Amino acid sequence: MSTATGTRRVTTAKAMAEGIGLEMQRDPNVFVMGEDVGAYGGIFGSTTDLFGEFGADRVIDTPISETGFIGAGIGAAVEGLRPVVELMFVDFYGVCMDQISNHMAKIHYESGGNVKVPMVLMTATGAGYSDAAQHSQSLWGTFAHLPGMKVVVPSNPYDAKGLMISAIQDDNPVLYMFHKGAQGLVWMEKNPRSIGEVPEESYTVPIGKAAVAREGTDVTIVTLSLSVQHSLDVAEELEGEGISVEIVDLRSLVPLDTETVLESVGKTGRVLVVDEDYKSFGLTGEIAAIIAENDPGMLKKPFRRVAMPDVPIPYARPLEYGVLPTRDKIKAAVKDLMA
Amino acid sequence: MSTATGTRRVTTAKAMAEGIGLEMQRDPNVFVMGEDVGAYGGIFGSTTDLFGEFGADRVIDTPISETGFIGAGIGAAVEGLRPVVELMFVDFYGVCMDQISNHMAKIHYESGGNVKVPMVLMTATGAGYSDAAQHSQSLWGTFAHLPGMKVVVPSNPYDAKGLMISAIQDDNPVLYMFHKGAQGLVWMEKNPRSIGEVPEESYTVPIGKAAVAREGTDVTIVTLSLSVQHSLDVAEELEGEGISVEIVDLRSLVPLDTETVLESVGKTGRVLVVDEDYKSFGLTGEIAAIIAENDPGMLKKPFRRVAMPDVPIPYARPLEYGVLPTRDKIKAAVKDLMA
Amino acid sequence: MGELDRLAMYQQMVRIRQYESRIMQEYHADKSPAWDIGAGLIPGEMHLAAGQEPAAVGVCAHLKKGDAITAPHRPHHFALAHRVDMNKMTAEIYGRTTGLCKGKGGHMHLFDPENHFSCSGIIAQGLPVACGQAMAFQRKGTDHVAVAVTGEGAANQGAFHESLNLAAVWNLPVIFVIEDNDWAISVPKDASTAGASNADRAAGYGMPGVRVEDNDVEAVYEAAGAAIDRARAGDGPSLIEIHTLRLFGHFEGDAQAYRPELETVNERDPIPQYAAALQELGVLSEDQIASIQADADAEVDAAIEFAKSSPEPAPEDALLHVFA
Amino acid sequence: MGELDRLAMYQQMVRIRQYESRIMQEYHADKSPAWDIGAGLIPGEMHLAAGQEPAAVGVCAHLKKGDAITAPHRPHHFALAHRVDMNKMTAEIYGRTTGLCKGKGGHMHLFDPENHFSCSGIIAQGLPVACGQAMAFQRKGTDHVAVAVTGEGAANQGAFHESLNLAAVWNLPVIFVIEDNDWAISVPKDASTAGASNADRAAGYGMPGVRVEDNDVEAVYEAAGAAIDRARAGDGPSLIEIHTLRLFGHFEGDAQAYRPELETVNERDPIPQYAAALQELGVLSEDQIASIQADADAEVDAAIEFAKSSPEPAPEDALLHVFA
Ligand SMILES: Cc1ncc(C[n+]2csc(CCOP(=O)(O)OP(=O)(O)O)c2C)c(N)n1
Ligand SMILES: Cc1ncc(C[n+]2csc(CCOP(=O)(O)OP(=O)(O)O)c2C)c(N)n1
Ligand SMILES: [Mg+2]
Ligand SMILES: [Mg+2]
Repeated sequence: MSTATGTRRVTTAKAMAEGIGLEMQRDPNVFVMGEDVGAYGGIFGSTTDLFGEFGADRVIDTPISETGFIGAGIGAAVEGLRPVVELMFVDFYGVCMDQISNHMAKIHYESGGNVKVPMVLMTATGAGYSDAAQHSQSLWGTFAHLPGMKVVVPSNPYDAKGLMISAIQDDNPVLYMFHKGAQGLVWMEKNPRSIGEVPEESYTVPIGKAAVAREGTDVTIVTLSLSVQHSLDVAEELEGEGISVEIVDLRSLVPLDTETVLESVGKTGRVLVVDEDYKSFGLTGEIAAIIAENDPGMLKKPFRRVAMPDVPIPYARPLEYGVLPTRDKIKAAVKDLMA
Repeated sequence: MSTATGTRRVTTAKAMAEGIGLEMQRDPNVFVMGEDVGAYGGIFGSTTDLFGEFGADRVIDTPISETGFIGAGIGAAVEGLRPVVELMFVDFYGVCMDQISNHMAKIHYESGGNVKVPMVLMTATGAGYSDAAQHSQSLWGTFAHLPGMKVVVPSNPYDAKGLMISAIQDDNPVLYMFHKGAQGLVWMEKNPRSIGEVPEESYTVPIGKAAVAREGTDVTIVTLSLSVQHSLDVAEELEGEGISVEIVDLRSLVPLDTETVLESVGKTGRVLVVDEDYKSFGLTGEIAAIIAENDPGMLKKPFRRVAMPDVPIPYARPLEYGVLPTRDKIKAAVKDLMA
Repeated sequence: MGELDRLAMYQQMVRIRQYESRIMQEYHADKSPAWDIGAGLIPGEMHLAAGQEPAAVGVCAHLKKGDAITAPHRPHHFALAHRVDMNKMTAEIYGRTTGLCKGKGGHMHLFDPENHFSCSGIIAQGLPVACGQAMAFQRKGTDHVAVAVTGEGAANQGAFHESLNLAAVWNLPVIFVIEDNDWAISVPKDASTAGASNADRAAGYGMPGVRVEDNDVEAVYEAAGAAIDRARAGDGPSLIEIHTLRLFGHFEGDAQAYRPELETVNERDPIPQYAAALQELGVLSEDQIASIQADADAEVDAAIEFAKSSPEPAPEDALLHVFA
Repeated sequence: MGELDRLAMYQQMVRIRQYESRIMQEYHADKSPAWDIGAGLIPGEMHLAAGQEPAAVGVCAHLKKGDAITAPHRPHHFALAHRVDMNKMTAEIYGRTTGLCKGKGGHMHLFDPENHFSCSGIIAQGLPVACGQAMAFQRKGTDHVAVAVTGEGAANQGAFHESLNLAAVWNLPVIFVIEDNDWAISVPKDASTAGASNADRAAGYGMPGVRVEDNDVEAVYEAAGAAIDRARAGDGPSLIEIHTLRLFGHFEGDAQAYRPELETVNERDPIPQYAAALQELGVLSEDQIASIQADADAEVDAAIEFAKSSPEPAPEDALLHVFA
């Protein structure tokens, strides 16, 4: 077990991989499998350096058979191992969704609590670099809708490491959704917030607790993942214009920290949900429901959302940025709420 | 083309099959495929008598290869045929979701509008007869969240036939989700509303238009599918207790008729969403968002939802009815809204 | 194969048959006059494996405690042959708190971690899970094996291909068992399956594939023994396709109007055939037949009694066990 | 095969190679110094097929107008060999309104209904779609065929199995073409594929399976001709696995550190080899080599020019074309 202390600035990708590595050191039952997680280090860097440290026996490249190897992860977990399995892009869920939603997520319940499935399924999400309709989705709303799996969505290096360690230690299946654009990859445009201070030692970030990423009094932005970074940028800009924005970084969708959301909305009375997932029938609606169930009178202004409109994600940059929840759109929506 | 007129009382299943049959008569490009749609007539009766009328060439039993035959449906549609494909239970979506969400739903958009996919994917939904976690889901929220396919969910025989004909005539992929418990099957407990008057001739019910299934002034129930039948029962009971319930039967989720919802809520100021799909991150939230975006002040009382709690669906009857949106739960929620 | 092995296999087949027959009776008992799938002491879909006993019994005869099975929607015969407790299993089918899964799973979702038994209502999806169990056995350095069972219809599902390939590439101790009962609900094998036999498909993965042509428990026993020994020895996966018989409908309530060979079904029943063979061999007497049947009757009756007298869960228990 | 066929195939290979090489240049041109995948005139992932020309050219030489192809994430060579308009395709890759898909699809989602060409970024999922196109051709009574292309890595995906089985059961006019370039991103074939060759897997579906061992356009031509004739004659599907070569990285930006045989890659380039063979045969002169290259250069330059000078879509156009 690592006993090192101190922090350094690392990327989100590196922080994730470090979290996995620390758990692999601690527990011999932890292993990693997925496509190109070995020598390649994960297409989005989520397993950087693990192959070198732990070898091919614990960092396993798989055939392109997502149903096969996610199912194998479930079987291994049922037998007491603790697999960390990567689905390269969340967009590929459709070739293996039965294993995820009918097996990984349901076995514990179906067994009346007698069988545990301590497994992490990590997957890359998000758009912004013209990867088009089949490689750019967020889809966390899809998974959060389905019972039986925890869903975490970190926005920065510190949370990425701490949530990964929590996820591996959790006795439940945890879907860990990271944003390609927040990984801090050298080959992708990045927000400086994708590199941050991260302790060297092991620590956990609790699953099910949102973070107030920034305090403010006028408007609450409820958001997650890369949109937290954008929202923080916008909040800094708007501070100069005299608008005080509070930002709730949900971090977990299942369980959802409704308390933190309601507390913030109670304070500001104005709420904007920023979501890179599709707008309808997803996260943005759920936040609206939580508020309206509690007390619609909390809202001084109509509820607002800046989300991916209900269109497949287009390829060409002007089209893609036409639908993405950009800083400009977030800013305009906040100003509108203050008008 | 049928020129018969007059109505008779038929089951929802029969009405669906009739809709398909009329379109098959009209257009030789229409054909049906799926598991046990032939001699068996569809496990839930959706293709009753079609095999006898049209033969094995137009009513095709497939291997248990949902990715294979749904993909084949897409390919056939792209080449100008109009397949009606059955996915036996919606719960099996996970073995073929890539074809549905990444291909069927996206090809038209990805092609810049140059390729059309005029296909109907029909599938059985719903619980209530102890079929447990993998055969009882509704999941319409999952599909409505994903762009590119229309989603229709009839609640009665008349709409079942008219929406089927509209779906087959539509140039877009349409997901047609019918409730097993609303089919009027002889071997399942049924609400008398699952048998109803249906014209013999061809007619359409527009996709994207909700119906006010019952007018009322005190409370709006927004709902769909079998829950419409339950809600109508409850409304009749509550009439005696002096509570006037309006029921909006959504019928289509994509496109969603927000106007009819807002109009009704504007009138009553009290809203209950009844949904057999999982509660969180789905339909119930979307309705809340639509209202809160429009004007949270429309709500005189906090928003209410009676939905499947976020648990896999249990087997034993007391457990299953413990989570289902039953008449009792609907009634209690309405009374609560009036308290 | 000794006399005792033969008797034990016969006895196990009779026990399973008695179970399936009694469940059939119980299932229908309180669903009339207006037959309602959701009504009665045993609600929901019910897929019985009568006629397929040789497959389960011939395979499981080689399994020891700690070996795993993933079964499909038609699971009872493999469960019983693999030591799953009959009382707890029955209580689960009756939806009682004493059931294997406290009434949450039901007949298609029986989980017995003690015996590493599970099943699933989604066809072919137990195959990848068995690969993972085998992976765990391999990583732990044991000689345990995992058996993945599926129907011939289900063998046309993508998961079949992915699992066979994965098992072969990783040399996993898995035995893929295909029960070919000629039918997938109403669709006959030749309308759904290209190629003569799934056993032939094994070659494409460099894996031994055997087809057991007749529904004979001893032939299954031989084929399974070789495959299981191979897996235990670290020599990797195998596939066995067993030509068997669906004696009842696909599920209870299935009128089987689509089934031309329905009339001959009883003649093909493997249990009287095996009894006759054992009598011929002088291994089984009429008295033994009667006493084996009587034991089976008593055991099954007791299990049903246990189930019926067990408490039903409370509605609010539905909210438990979502997360550990 | 006549002289003209050979020259046409050579010419087509050179044309494709020039295309892939120029796209590579263009792709990288404006991504430096801080290399950013989303930046530049051509953003996003870019999978080039240099080295794999023999597969596309040998197969497509037999296709006629109205035949269909579903290609995977690495589609350019099949698109160009199957008459997809180079200008419109290039404009699509540049994300312009004049593109095949008005800029909505991009390099992995090229749709050309006129030529029944499509591709998809989800591996192996074009196979079922090709089956459906073949089904339509069959139902309409034409002799058209559908070609489904996939990599050797993708052949371990469930959709492969379902599609082969479906095509065989329904006797569909489909040709499954597997480009075995030894690698699936960083994973070599032997770490992912059980069995010697995907061609052997065809037997499990009662379907002819052929492996073309060397990356030779004429060998591909022969194998494809037989399979396509068979399909047109109504005799059903076939599978062809072609051992080919990934000359570049998996996608642009791939440093290929995992690749031990990287050094020998250029020696294995099929185009100089074919040129030499044709020169040997006396079919191709140095002058012809130069003029074929010059034509290719000109055509590709013109396509790039067309793309670059075409308008970009307006952001609000993103909301169009969700529904017909
Ligand atoms: C993925 C999936 N598709 C369809 C079904 C519905 N279904 C249940 S059993 C069955 C037939 C299975 O046939 P086979 O595999 O031969 O097993 P048998 O019933 O004959 O034992 C079907 C189609 C399912 N459960 N899962
Ligand atoms: C279902 C699915 N899983 C994974 C991927 C990611 N992916 C894209 S290409 C590729 C490798 C494909 O290898 P192969 O089929 O051999 O084709 P090649 O790239 O060598 O041409 C992978 C894993 C994908 N696109 N779709
Ligand atoms: Mg069968
Ligand atoms: Mg390859």
